[in-house]
Amino acid sequence: MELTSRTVVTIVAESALESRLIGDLQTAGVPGYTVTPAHGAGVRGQREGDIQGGNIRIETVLPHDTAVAILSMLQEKYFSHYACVAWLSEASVVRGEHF
Amino acid sequence: MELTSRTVVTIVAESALESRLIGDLQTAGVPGYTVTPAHGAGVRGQREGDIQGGNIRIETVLPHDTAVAILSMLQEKYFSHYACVAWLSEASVVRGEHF
Amino acid sequence: MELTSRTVVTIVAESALESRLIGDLQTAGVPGYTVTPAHGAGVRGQREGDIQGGNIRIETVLPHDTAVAILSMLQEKYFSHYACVAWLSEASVVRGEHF
Amino acid sequence: METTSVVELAIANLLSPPVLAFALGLLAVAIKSDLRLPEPVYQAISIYLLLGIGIKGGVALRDSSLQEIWLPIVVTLILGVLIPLGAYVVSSWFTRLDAINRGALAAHYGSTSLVTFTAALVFIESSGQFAEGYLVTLLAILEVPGIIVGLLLASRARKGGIAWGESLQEVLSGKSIVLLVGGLAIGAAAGSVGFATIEPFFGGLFTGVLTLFLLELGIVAGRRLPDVKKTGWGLVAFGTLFPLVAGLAGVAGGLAAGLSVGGAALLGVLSASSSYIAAPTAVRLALPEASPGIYLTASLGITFPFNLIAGIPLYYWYAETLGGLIGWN
Amino acid sequence: METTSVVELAIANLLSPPVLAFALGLLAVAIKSDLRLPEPVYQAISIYLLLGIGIKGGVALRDSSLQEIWLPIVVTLILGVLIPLGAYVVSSWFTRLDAINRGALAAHYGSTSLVTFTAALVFIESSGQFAEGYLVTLLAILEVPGIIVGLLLASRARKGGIAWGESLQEVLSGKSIVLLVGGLAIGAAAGSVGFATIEPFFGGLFTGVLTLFLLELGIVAGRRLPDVKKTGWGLVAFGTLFPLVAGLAGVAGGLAAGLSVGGAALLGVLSASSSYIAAPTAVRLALPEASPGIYLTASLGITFPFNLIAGIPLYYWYAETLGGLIGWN
Amino acid sequence: METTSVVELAIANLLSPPVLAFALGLLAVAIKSDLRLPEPVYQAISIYLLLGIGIKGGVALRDSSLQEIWLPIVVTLILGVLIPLGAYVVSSWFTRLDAINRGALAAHYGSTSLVTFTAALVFIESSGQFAEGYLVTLLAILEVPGIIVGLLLASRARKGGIAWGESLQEVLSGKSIVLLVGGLAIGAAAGSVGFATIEPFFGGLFTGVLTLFLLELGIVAGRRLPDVKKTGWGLVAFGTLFPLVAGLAGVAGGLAAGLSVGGAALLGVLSASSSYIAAPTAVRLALPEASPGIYLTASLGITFPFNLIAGIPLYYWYAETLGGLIGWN
Ligand SMILES: Nc1ncnc2c1ncn2[C@@H]1O[C@H](COP(=O)(O)O)[C@@H](O)[C@H]1O
Ligand SMILES: Nc1ncnc2c1ncn2[C@@H]1O[C@H](COP(=O)(O)O)[C@@H](O)[C@H]1O
Ligand SMILES: Nc1ncnc2c1ncn2[C@@H]1O[C@H](COP(=O)(O)O)[C@@H](O)[C@H]1O
Ligand code: NA
Ligand code: NA
Ligand code: NA
Repeated sequence: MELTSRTVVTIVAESALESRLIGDLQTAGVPGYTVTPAHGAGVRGQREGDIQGGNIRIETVLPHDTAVAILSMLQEKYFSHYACVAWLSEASVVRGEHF
Repeated sequence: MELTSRTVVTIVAESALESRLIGDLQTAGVPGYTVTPAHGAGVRGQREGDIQGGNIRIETVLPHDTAVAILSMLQEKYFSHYACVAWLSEASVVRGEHF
Repeated sequence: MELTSRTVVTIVAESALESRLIGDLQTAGVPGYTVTPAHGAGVRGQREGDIQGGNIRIETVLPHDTAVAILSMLQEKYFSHYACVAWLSEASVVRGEHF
Repeated sequence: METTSVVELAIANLLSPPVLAFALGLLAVAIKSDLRLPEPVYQAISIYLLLGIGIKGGVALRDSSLQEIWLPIVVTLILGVLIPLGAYVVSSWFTRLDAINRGALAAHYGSTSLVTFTAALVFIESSGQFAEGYLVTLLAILEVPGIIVGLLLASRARKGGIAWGESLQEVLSGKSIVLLVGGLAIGAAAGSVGFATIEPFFGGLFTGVLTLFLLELGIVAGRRLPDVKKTGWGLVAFGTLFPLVAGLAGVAGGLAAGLSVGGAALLGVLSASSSYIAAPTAVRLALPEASPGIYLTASLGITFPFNLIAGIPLYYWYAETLGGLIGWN
Repeated sequence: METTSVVELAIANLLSPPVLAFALGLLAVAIKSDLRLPEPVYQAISIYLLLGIGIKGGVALRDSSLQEIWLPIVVTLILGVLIPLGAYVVSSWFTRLDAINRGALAAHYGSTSLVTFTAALVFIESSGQFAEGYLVTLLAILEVPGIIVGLLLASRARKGGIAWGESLQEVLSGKSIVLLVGGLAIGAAAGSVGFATIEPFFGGLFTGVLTLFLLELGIVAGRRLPDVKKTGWGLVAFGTLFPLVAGLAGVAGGLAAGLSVGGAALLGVLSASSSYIAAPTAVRLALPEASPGIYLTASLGITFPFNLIAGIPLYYWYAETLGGLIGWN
Repeated sequence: METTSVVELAIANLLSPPVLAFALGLLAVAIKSDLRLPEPVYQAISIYLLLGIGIKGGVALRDSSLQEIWLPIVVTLILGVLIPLGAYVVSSWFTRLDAINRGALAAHYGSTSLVTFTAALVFIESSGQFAEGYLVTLLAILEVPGIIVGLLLASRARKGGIAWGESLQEVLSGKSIVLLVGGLAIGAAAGSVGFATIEPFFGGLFTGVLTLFLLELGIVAGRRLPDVKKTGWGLVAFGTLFPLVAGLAGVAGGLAAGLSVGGAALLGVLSASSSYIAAPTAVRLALPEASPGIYLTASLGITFPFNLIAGIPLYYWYAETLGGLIGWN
């Protein structure tokens, strides 16, 4: 079985951002994404999440370049004011054309 | 502390498949698995998930060979007709015998 | 964009442990953590989780040393008696000072 | 109620809170609201409705004699076979779908929709009409055969056939059947004395809870509407015309079996409605090649709103008119 | 009720189950209990309350003439502009917050709190008082302008301004407005005959469900209390004194517009209460630099408990006293 | 009710909707149905039941004098110490479990089960019997001591002992105690006038909601049944015989303390039932070596169904018979 290497971007953000983030990810050209409900704490502490249903965790598997572009977009639009963190990791997939 | 290297298989699929997928994973000999509720979108767009509770995200940590065998199984039985994606990544564990 | 390398610790445990685990993670000095609800099965089979809301999946991104220290802490306090597994993986982040 | 015009019936139906809430749900999608009933609450309400309707049916069933009920059951079983056959054939007149997708449609239209039935029940009750309590039994009976016939039709076109054991097990042990049949048994065992203790919950709240549920179903249906354009007008024609015929068959069969006007109207609703809980799950697993974008859109995006808004009063009017012709009531 | 002393009113309010449940929620946090109402159930209850109160208002609205209602509407719109302006100015007397954070506060205090209104409604009803049904219309009307004015005030200080299209869309299609306005329409269309079918659910259960909801809100508010210390006494002063003034403005405006004592008291509650559903979401997205630790703490940690425990009977007493002065009954 | 035979009582109990729903839950597991009540709804219902029963108890408590209630409280405290000691000893006769696992069992059987109590209350009420309202106070009192005694017994065998501070904090601030005690306080403060406003929710719906809850508990218990085979017949014997004795002790103690027949029956139920909410959490955290496969299987898989199906009418019959012997009515 032929495996292709891809990058996983994992984003955790306050759930009020869900539709905006998804919109921006789609603009950036992600092939797909998966959202799970979450809660947590970071260095910045308390936020609106307290009432409005906590955080969301978004995961998207895609080519490395798009992943880096997404990180830049997040840094520009989200990191400074919103409760939002993100990290990259490596993955392998079959059906590389799908991702 | 001695770390052993293992592979993580992450599967995202429509939730109607949960019991079948778990059954097939157990047949493939996974040492354990973790399921979280999820939703998302992929290249194939809308599916039954819309009514029946979205997607599930399954994660299982196991030896590399089993991981590859699972990908083949998924490719054969799930990828073509169902909303289902999967990827592999690397991990280290203590207590290698547990996984 | 400058990427810094970090380690992700993923812990899956029965949900009754949530507040204790979080407390111990904070003592170990994690910069943040994300919790998602989960369920699953492992080699040890059935547990209290059956009634009390399943498992939780905790993810925390941090420097490698802290990650290893956390694994030791888990091994000492949780692995032997509780339904609890954990694994490490590698990640890259921007804003290294945040993690 | 006097013999009423179909227009009056339609207006009374349209102005009932459940139907208005459904419309609000459609509207919420149109204005891109993020309003949703949380999934676990949606699931809990569907359990409440299924169990509640089962229990009430069971209490009524206890007072029915086998003599009274066997003919309606036979008629229902016949409808359960004929309707999916009809859907399979008729869908080929309106669309270019392949046999597998038409089998999937047949499974949905052959089975039935709890919520449409429930809304019809509320409609009948709130207009002071009578309907036999054992109609719920017929609801439970009509759930399954249509799915089986639909899958049978599709399986002929499918290489590899269908994993029947697995599929049947999934339908028969699915929550719809377990709760309806289980509720019937609970109601029959507890009787009206036992029911009195739970009446405030399963009885009094029923219409209100249904209103909340239809709000969410309006949202779910509204999200399907964009797909209606994609699937084409043939499917719209099928999804509205076929129920008109199936509903007529149900009403006629019901009257022939000796049901009251209200009862026959409900059997018409059962026949005309298409499943959106049991059938989609079964079809998704047994016929993965069938496109949910077709069967769910037809069932949930076209036929369900159509029946809720226009069908229910119409099938009642069928029953009243036909019943009048044959000298009923 | 005879003209009652403010103390008696306060005691009656404090001993009502919803307020007691709120206190239990506060206490649960104090003793570090892990008690929480699950999030999906919390969401579902807020949908229930919004829709239910909308529908009941709609039923009442149907019987109101435009003649009777236009003046209260105008007064409400004026309050909707003046109160956030007032909050913006007054908050600068008590705190050193910058314009963006004061704009955020203005958006919250200019808008209104469903639950405070609901608790006041229960208070008025259970003490046998009358209040015009169309107060719910005023609730819906007062939701939005305050948020807009607050964002406007903040946007002047914000480089880059505000994405107005997006923000307005989010407020107007948010669940508060959709359910309140939609509920009003459903109630007006269904009328009291239609409402009768859902009364056991949306009417009878209302106070009980509110009790459960306030238990959770007590927990949510209790978790905010530690922040009150961090934000300083200036915010506490603002969060308790400003409502006293805004409430007086609302009561006076209401009486001037011809509302009954009960109705004027409710308009006082609407004016004095600050939003914790619609405004926080809008502010979070449109003004990310504003600190939720300030606006949520003020709105949810200070003003909400204050109104619930002390404000509601006080605004009623305002209305009774002022109403007496001007010769109202 | 006339002095009734134990068989008639048993049948009345078996045919009540809650018990039938429990049986349906067991059946659903047997046929491998995927039916489940969603977790958040399950949690919300348990909050509803705890708070509701607390409030109703508080309303009743308000009318009780200390004189009337002190002796039952003392008896309850004695039972709270003796029953876990008994469970610790008796379990060694039937099983080969070590001291830690027997301590865990003692904590469960020493504490009590809200749902069993609730079902018994419904049983008593629906058969027209009287029971003192302050029995809920006894329920709250009996929750905790049994857990402490059980942990004490186990801790002697455990190297390192137990983190008492943490464990006690977790039990006392757990939702069972907070809601029961908080509910008692709310009920006592609000009184019957305040309760009237929430009666439709916490009163009228109670049995219906309990029915839905028992459906889910039937499923949960059913999933434990396969473990019963693994744990062996000794545990089955313990899980059915011990409650028979503990129930008798409770009934006798209740009658001795001057409770009515209905009240003594309820104290019997409290004594015979074993905890499945508070105790499992406490034991899991304080005694991780104890196997949940043993204590949960015994408590939830054996004793809970046993009490629900056979125990409740039996303990009532105990009370009636014993009460007759000592000349009670
Ligand atoms: N180091 C971390 N590892 C995992 N999740 C994190 C980490 N830091 C923050 N988070 C998540 O991101 C959210 C926002 O973090 P912050 O912006 O630091 O408040 C938190 O609520 C956590 O869920
Ligand atoms: N590139 C991706 N990254 C993360 N999740 C994905 C990706 N593509 C698809 N998914 C998930 O897999 C599900 C099925 O995808 P698909 O089969 O493409 O419709 C989607 O609903 C997503 O939750
Ligand atoms: N190999 C594995 N991969 C992923 N999750 C696992 C694995 N093993 C165990 N788990 C998770 O950890 C929990 C506890 O496992 P155990 O302690 O083996 O009972 C399970 O319920 C699973 O959710
Ligand atoms: Na049908
Ligand atoms: Na206001
Ligand atoms: Na006990």
